[in-house]
Amino acid sequence: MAKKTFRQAINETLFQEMRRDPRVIVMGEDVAGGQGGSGQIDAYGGPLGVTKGLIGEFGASRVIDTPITESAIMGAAAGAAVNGLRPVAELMFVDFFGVCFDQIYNQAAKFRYMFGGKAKTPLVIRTTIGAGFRAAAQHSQTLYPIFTHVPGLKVVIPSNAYDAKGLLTQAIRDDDPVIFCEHKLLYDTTADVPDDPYAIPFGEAEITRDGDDVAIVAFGRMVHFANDVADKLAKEKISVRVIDPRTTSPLDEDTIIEAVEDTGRLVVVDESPPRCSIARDIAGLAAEHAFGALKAPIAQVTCPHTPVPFAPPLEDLYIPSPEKIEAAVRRVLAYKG
Amino acid sequence: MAKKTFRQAINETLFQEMRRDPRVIVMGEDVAGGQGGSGQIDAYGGPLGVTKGLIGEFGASRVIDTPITESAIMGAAAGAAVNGLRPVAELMFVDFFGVCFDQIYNQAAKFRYMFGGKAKTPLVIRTTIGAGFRAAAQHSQTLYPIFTHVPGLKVVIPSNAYDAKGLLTQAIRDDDPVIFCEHKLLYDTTADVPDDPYAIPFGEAEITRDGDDVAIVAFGRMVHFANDVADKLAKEKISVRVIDPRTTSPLDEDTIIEAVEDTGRLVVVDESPPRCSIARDIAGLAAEHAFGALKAPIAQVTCPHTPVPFAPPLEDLYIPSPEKIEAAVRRVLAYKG
Amino acid sequence: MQLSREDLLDSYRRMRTIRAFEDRLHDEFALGGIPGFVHLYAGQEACAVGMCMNLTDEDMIGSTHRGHGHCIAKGCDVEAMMLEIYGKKGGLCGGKGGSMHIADLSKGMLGANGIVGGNPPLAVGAALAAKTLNTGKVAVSFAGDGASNQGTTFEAMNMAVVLQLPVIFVVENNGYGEGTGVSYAVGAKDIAQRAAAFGMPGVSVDGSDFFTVHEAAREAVERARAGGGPSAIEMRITRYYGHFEGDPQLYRAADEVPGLRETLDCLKKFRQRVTESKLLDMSQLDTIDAEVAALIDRAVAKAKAAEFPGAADLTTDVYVKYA
Amino acid sequence: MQLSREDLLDSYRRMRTIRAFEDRLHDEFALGGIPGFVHLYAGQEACAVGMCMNLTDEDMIGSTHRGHGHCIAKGCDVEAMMLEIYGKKGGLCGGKGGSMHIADLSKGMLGANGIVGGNPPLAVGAALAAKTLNTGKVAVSFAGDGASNQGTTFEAMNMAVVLQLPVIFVVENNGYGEGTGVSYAVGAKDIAQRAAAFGMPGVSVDGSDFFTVHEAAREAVERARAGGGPSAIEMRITRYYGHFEGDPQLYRAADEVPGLRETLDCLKKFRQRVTESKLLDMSQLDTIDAEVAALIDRAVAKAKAAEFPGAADLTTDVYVKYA
Ligand SMILES: Cc1ncc(C[n+]2csc(CCOP(=O)(O)OP(=O)(O)O)c2C)c(N)n1
Ligand SMILES: Cc1ncc(C[n+]2csc(CCOP(=O)(O)OP(=O)(O)O)c2C)c(N)n1
Ligand SMILES: [Mg+2]
Ligand SMILES: [Mg+2]
Repeated sequence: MAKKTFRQAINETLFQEMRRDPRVIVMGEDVAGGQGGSGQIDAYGGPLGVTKGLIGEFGASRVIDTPITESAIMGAAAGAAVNGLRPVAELMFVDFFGVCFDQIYNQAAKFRYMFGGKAKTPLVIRTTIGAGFRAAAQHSQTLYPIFTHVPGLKVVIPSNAYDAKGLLTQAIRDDDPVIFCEHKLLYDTTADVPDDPYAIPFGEAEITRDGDDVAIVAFGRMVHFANDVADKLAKEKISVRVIDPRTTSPLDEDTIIEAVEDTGRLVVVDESPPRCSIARDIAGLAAEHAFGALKAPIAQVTCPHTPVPFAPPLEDLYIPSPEKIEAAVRRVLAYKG
Repeated sequence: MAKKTFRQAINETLFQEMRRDPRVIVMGEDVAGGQGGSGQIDAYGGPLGVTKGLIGEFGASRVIDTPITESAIMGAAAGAAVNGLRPVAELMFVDFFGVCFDQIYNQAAKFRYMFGGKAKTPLVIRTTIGAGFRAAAQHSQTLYPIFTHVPGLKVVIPSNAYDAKGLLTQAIRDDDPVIFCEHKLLYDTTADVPDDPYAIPFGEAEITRDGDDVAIVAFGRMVHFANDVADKLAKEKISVRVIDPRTTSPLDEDTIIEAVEDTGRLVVVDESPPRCSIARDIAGLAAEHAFGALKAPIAQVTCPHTPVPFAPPLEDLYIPSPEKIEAAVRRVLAYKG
Repeated sequence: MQLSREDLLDSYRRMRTIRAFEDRLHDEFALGGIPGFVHLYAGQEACAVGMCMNLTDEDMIGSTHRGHGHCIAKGCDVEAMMLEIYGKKGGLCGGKGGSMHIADLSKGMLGANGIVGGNPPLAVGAALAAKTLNTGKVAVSFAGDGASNQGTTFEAMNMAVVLQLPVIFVVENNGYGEGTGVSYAVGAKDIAQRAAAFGMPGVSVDGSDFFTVHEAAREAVERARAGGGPSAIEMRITRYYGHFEGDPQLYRAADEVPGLRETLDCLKKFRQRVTESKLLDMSQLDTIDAEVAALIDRAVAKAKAAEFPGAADLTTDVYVKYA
Repeated sequence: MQLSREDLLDSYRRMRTIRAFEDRLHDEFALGGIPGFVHLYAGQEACAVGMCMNLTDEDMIGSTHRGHGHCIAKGCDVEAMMLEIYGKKGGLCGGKGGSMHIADLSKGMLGANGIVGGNPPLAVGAALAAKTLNTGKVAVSFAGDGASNQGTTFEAMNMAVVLQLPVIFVVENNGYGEGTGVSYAVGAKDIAQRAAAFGMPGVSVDGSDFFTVHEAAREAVERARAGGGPSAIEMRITRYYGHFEGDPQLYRAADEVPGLRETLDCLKKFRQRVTESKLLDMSQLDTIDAEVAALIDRAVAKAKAAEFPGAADLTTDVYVKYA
């Protein structure tokens, strides 16, 4: 099994699924790049290089560069999805959802329910999330808590290249609208990724570290920080279970509740501002459904309630760090009631 | 002191604040109505009649009817706000935020931070929220959890006519962007509303029923249901404290935490789908910051994870009911650990 | 193009059905039996029917909050529509959608839409599917004069031109968006010209004249089907009732609607044209009127008697697989 | 209009400052000292300066991700800009904004914008404030050819026409939005005509000729100030560097930029024009060049040496009153 980057894993999945099913198309701004220019086509392959090469194999009718027009992109993808295509539409940065969310949340996500179950909307929206790129307030958000709030959307946050492939495969084969969140700082991370296609079902968490003293639930890039903390504390014989739910909607509630029942102590890590975040969501879930097992307050490690700052030292402080996660773990362990 | 409806209270506030400050303007679709028609101006005064009469006193330069163009409305209001006006922009139904959210969340809400504190954005966005109007999936949502998630936005949810006046006055005088959420089913409710202007500070909850056995936190229309439940249970000598935070951002965390410390039992009622809702937010808050006082699981009464259905009996089931709230209260009271 | 006698009868039947459907809803709403927001299409029948007579069941239309006419013109079942508007289980959307979300994908009716400007990008998507899958289908986006100012509509037009998609943008200019007149809200001189500036043919026609509409639509559909790309048709028309049921229409002079009902009634015009030119007999048309009246009676009776969906329906149909 | 000698010198200084600023950032970025996304304005100087020479500090401009040129043209402090781009505490936005959010409201510079199409509605709002408060100010929205396809831009145009606001929509057509050519992404034949179809005057000018730009801008500003409403100016231009720093520009033929640098360089053209017509001496311009070079050196040195904001700054400036 070859080591592949997160970027390669996604790229390979797109190739494989487009080969497998002629109804799969890719569309977005510069997903190829170079249309109407004096130079070469596929000049970008997506601004971050993730869709590179597709147009060479599948042509401009299936790898569609668009103007800068996100409402039309998302709307056209949704409209195409209920009419026989399986579009993978790119929202270049998740931060741009504000110019096109109606087509996602009021249209694509609600078709099935509003139409009494008669519509299928097999739409994938690939987007990049996350801070740490020095890209400031409008290019660094995560926003998945907003998507998670919306009934009718499935929300996927892969934390590694292996999951990225399996989850994207599932997303493309799924008959519901899926928001697929790619953390910018994960693109160059590597994992063993099988060459053959495989799908990872939604709503099944992965336990990335097992342990009995305390449970950490973390998403995306934060899973790596949580793992690091678990590894570090293991040396002190503190046994930390790390749970990567992989999808926030559907959410694998059982694995989380079971972890609380086993450990009695829960830390949730979310690279988002705190209010109505996934951290609060999972804490609220546990406080209702695993209360009896809780031995300590549910610690939540999030960003502050601010936009993402530009200055690198501020941005580093903005993002939840292994240090803050470790401190939270120690805090809940030390809690005596 | 005269009884006034929620609608009248808001209308009166707009008159008073526009008289007080010539920089206050009102803009939106049919906030007057009749421009370019063959009949009369002020034909609507807002589709629900809330801005009626303003154009007669303040003229078309301060009561501005717009095309159907929410991005331009919100953007123009935000741009005007940083340039000396204090716009009250109407988003007719909150459900329409999806066509214009960028101007709200990425622009207006972030100016101050992105510009290093140098901008003031005194912008009010009045909008209608809530189910029960038989208006189906795209005209019945609350969505305030999404706004609450966004740093830089203040979010106000008045539950009665008195608060509506005081909170709107505050919103208009406030130097930050405020989303002011008017529940459609509250417009015809009445309360004693003083004629003179008054401002209610943000972030100060009201305790609408005092009690020591259990606390309910509820918003908007749900406050009335919670009060009814409290009154009913009082007859059984069950003492219920009802807290109406009035604003979700800023949130009066102290009053909520104190209530948990006093009662040990918390129910949160939120007319929203459950995930990343205000219910989860407050439960998560209490599970971290009032854990030691909790004697029972934190019950959350929300809508199901579905769009809002049209059929009246389904819609009635969709909305949290007094019955469901009562059951939740009894559940947490019965909890024995 | 010469329409066959059969087509003419069919066209008339669809227009009459829309009128009778809407007139009846107007009355029933006033009596209090119908929940929610209802936006009636009466007066605009020739627009929907003139357009849809050029389409097959395989072609797709996207509609608006004022969608009943588009549904009927596209061949949706009238009884199932009525049930939907009453919120009943047997409705086209199981009662979950209602008037503003009525849809029938099997008839190529992609849905009414509660969001002004919501449908044009979706129709572009339908056209994109047609082009990519090479099905020869075309898509039609219906929108109002008000919706023609929404950014989503402009984006849809530009994208359709860029990708040369088989889509027709119909703008039904009925003079008002809610209570605001088109002369105020549309900065441009002319909606058709503004659309044309995006790079496609754009024409403006009298929307009360079925034959004019039909001809403009025919040209646009032929062009789209032949791979000639998108086009825009502004249809100048009026609506007979308020923006929504219950709207007192203070923004219209008292004599405006009565006057327009005299001069711009598509059914009257149609009857006159086809009888004067001896294409059809008055009696044929009267028979249709009677049949339609009976159909609407039946539909309302059925809708009133039908069952609402039950508690179990509340949480179904959110996702295809995930419960 | 005849520009005074002083104005000419000032215009040249601003253009040269932009060029030197951007050339230097290009070099510094390559050396690794500058964080984040940087979009350089080199090549487009005459657009910003030709426009802004017609504005006072009281007039307002909204800008784009490619905003450095607009800032300098509008009179923002160059050192404070440099500090901001380095993320330093003394920067125009305290280091919190960075290149894509640089703003100085005191100079009427309402902010760069990370959202394509983000600024046109905001500029309309600035114009609305000017009109409502009767200040006589005008607002300018700068946007790119790519941004000209965004729904927000179209909406802004329509609203400005409807409300007859003193706003000028400048579309800097530099041939590309990221890696996509304008001939592909703009369905319309002509960006200026498409804008004009919204109901305002629209012209297309050579954006590399300061004098042409200045004249078109002057007319538009005069019209707006006199209450004549909005207008649109397309400025045809090119950018010298990649879309962002680090972009290998594979979408451009290898000889495209060198060729355009020869024929479309606004500084060369300006120098030639003013010296040939004896309005200014070469030596005056050379002096400016030297002064500007020194200024940029100073700014970079200062920026490199400056302090970053500290932990306490992370959570300030979110709200005016609520901590
Ligand atoms: C995004 C959005 N904005 C506003 C509304 C409220 N609204 C519903 S219909 C309507 C008027 C639409 O006018 P037009 O497009 O001319 O259609 P008509 O009603 O005349 O058929 C408005 C403003 C909405 N539903 N969606
Ligand atoms: C809403 C949105 N979509 C996409 C982007 C990504 N993006 C940044 S700049 C750019 C190209 C803009 O092209 P143009 O308007 O021509 O300006 P130029 O870069 O040529 O100055 C794109 C697509 C963005 N920042 N915002
Ligand atoms: Mg209309
Ligand atoms: Mg460009």
